[in-house]
Amino acid sequence: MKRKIPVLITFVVGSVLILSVFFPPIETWGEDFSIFFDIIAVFAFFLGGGNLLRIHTKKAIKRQKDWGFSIVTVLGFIIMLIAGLFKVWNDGGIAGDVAAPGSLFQMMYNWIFTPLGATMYALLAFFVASASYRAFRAKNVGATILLVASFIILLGRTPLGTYVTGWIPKSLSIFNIPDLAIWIMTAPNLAGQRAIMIGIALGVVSMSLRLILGVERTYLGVDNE
Amino acid sequence: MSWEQTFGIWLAAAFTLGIVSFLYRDNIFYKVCEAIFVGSSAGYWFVTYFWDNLYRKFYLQAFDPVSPHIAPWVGFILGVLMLTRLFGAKIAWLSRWPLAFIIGATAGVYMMFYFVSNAMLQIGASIKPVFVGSFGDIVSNVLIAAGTFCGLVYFFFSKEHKGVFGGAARVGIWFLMVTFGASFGYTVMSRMSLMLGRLDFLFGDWLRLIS
Amino acid sequence: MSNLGLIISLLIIGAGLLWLLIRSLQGKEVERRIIFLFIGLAVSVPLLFNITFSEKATPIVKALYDKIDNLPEGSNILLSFDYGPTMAPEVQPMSDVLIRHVLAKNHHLFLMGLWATGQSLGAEAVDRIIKGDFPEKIDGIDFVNIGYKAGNQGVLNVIVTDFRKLYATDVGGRDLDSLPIFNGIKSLKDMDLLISVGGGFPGVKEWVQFAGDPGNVPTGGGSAAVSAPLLYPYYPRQMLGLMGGIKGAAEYESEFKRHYERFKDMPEPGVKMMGPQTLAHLVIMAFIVIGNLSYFFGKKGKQS
Amino acid sequence: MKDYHRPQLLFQIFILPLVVILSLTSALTAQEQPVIPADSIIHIPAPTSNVVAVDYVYDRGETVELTWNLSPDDTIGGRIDGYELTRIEQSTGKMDTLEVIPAGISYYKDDKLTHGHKYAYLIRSVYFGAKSSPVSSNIITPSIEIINWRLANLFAIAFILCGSVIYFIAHAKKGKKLFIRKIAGLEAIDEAIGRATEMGRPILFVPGINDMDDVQTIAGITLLSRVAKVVADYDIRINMPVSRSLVMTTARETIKEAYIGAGRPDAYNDDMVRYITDEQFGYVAAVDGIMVRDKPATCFYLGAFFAESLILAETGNSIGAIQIAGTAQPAQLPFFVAACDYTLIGEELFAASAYLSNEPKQLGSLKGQDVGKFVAMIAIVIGVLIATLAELTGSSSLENLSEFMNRLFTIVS
Repeated sequence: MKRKIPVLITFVVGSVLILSVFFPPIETWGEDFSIFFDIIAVFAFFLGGGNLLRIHTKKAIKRQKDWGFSIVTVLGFIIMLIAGLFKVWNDGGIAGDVAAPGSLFQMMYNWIFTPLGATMYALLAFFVASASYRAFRAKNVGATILLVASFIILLGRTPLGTYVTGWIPKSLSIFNIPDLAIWIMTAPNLAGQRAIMIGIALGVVSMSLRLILGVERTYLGVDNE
Repeated sequence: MSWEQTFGIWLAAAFTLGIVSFLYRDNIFYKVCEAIFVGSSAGYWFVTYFWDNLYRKFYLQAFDPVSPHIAPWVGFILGVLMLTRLFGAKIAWLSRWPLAFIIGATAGVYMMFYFVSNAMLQIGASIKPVFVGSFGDIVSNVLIAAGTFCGLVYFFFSKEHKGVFGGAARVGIWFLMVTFGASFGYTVMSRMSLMLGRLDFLFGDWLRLIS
Repeated sequence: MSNLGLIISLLIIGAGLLWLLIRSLQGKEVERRIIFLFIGLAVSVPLLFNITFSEKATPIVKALYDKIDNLPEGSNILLSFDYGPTMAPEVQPMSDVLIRHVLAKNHHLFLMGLWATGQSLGAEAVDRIIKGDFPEKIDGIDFVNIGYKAGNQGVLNVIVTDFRKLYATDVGGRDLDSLPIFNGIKSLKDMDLLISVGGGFPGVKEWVQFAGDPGNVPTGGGSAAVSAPLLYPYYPRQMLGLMGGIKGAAEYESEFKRHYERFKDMPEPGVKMMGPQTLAHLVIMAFIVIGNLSYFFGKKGKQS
Repeated sequence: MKDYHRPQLLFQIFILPLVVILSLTSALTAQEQPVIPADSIIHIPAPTSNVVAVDYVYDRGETVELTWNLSPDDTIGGRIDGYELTRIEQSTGKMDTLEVIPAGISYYKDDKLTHGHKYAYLIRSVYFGAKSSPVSSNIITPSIEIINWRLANLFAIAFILCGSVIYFIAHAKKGKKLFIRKIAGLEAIDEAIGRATEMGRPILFVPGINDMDDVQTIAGITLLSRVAKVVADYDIRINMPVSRSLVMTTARETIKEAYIGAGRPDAYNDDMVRYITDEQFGYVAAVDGIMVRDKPATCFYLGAFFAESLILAETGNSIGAIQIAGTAQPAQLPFFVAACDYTLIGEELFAASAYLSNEPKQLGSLKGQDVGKFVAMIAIVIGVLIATLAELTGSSSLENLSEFMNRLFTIVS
């Protein structure tokens, strides 16, 4: 019983939503689901946020390694919660927009979030460099093709590409690096993208059916029924 | 410049340097930044969920004085069931119901979504005459059609990649590799722009070395 | 002073890469931090010392440049502002240089926008560029801004047969018929070139499909780098040229400056932003080459 | 080319008289319109005719399509701005002015109706504020249709595909073992976990940054259950930081079950899975920190990834971990392919758990999706052939056939 009902719920909800596409009176049920999901996600956050608090306070109380940072984490969490839930320094009071300019919540967003997030994102530039140094090696045919394709595109995006092959006559312009780069983007790249996208669609269909039919139910922990 | 702005810029600069210092190695500045980031962002998201989802999507709808909606209650009840795991093993199994609901709905919605946007449209886009235009166009068209075909051969699971079939699969993976290489090369510029943005902030807004 | 700094920094980067190559060939481990340092330098040095590289226009950009340059003086060229402030850093340099080029060639310039934000961006460009660099050009005779109309590609559907069905006046409220520049202009078909600068919907693609193709008017564009690959398939048959991303803008600026002595001191935001990009790309390509050289010729077995 | 070489002369003969006329007219009319063409003061545009409202079929009864004949004034350069549409709700008589449709267009789709109510429309031609007399449409009642026949092609194709998957799942029940080719990244899972055992270091499992409402996350979780089984058997430490609370709950359930299955429920601990933050880069900052401090021997990245893919993979590489990645985000695949030891590309991610389960039913579904792939490939080959032949021969029957093929894969919404 405890395990059959969830499988039944998955089956009914999944098949109804697949069919809803074809029946105008219920065609918006898929959108309704996203609202349900959003509401469920808030409740789930009680578990997630609770977990965050529990782990870090435990660490701080037991004076485990790096316990000081745990205190910082908990403080950050609580200050943000207070700022946002009670709308501290918000001109509109409790009825105001939570992200109103000048509110503590918005200030923390601008001062803390934006620089931290943007910098973390910017680290990518460094990792792109290190990946190209160590990972782009012509180990086999596939790796060589990947390497050559990316090298041509990179070359096409510097003035060097034009300087190196600019002399090529117009009739053979496909061998002009910038044109070659464009051609790679539009022809072989497109073919590869299409194959990947069609493959993903079929993979999702098959996976969804396994879930809906209850063939795949490991997420419910029913492996050893 | 007001003291708030100055303070904000110095704070932002400190955070920027703290994160970047991770590239050298893990250190106390990075750990502080990480702790602040994790704690405050978790709080930020809870606040956002609270006002957007619980207040606006549930409370305002369910307790609308004119025409209260019933639908949000479904989400609410499933959400409450989610919390049963806090109250011991006796009723914790109820928390699987919302999970089953979410998985079923995701499977159903995504199946049709991916099928339409990825499969149908891409197959439809592939169906077009190849022998049109200049010689170069014809070569490209044939290559696109053949590449898509071979790429799909690569993804076959129930047939061993041997003989002609294996050859097609190999060609398929080559096409995938061109795709990966091209996307990588093409993205480098936008990644560099991100770093440029941060350096611009450090050298310009903070240190005022450049205008 | 800045030249000295520049030379020293470039020497450091060059010598460093050489050192990296030798070390790699010896099969010694090269630390990631050194790689990080290089890429950091490659981006910050051009930023600090304002290094730029002279760009050479690629064929797809050159095609657009040549079209404007080769049209007889007084041709009618329409420029549509199909973007908003968030996209402006990337595509504004394109519309700036296009306006300069069109007016320097004494063409007639028609400005409009399929994005609501385009109208004010167009007006701002008029104030900043035309009033500044071309004080002799007269609004209504040499150029005109007819602004934004709602309807996305629907607007194009209409004005490809008749401007006046949608546009009665320019942004200043003057009747189109009262403007000399509109004398003899009935629809988009009377234009000699259509250019859309943007990066979303509606944008270059819609101009090609709903104006260029049905009206049989040459169409070109400028777009943000992310959407450029989606536009390449239209080149060169339906779209005569395209500036893709900041790189496209930089190429156009360089090409323009090379031929127009008068504008050798004009600001070139595209070229400026490309300096760090170019150096970073060169360094990354050097990494790929060094990595492979060490893979083939270096002492085996150390790295994989 | 239309040139004005002599702007001055032009000014005298053209603009001056115009300006005089304009200022006179504006003085006479003094309306809020800044400029009004001389002939428009009294011009009332001719009305439209033949206004027809038709129920839009296969919808929820919210949409009506409206067509009309253009006004006789609606010619090139004609004296008309557009058509003003007004909707009248018949039972209450409530009138809503919709919008002014630009001249030259004779179609409007109104999709803000309530089914079962009666509506009519009025159209007025407009020219500089002057409006013609209204022309009324027929009264229309939008209705709900039960089945959307417009999507019949989608239904047919989806039916074939789902049918083949379901058929092979059912077929497999009878115990017939199906051949499935080796998938390199999956063969490596055991090896990767074995390495962690030897080194006595933990395993890191990252299920992407999306929530459970992304099917990629679900695929990641199903793979987690296979990984967790091995982990439980060998008694290795697994560390799973997640960025969504629901994923945390689900992952705990999954790992716990694996430990129970291995007969060691006491070895399970809730702290194996912990919530970090929903914020993308905050999560990445924390996972990076965990990597350099915990030094896991093996890292799994299976789920939906965005810009963080390369940050994670490069940090993982720097600590010398074996890395197995899998995602269906086409834009991130290049980074995983370049930086990880093994990558499950798109479809392979979804097939992986079926492959690892080794259950006939699950393997059957893979066979079924291969049939779908086969259908797609055949459709592309035949479609391209027909379209090319039609283009080359110009035969109208081939063109019709090609048109049909195109329509088959086009979704009309």
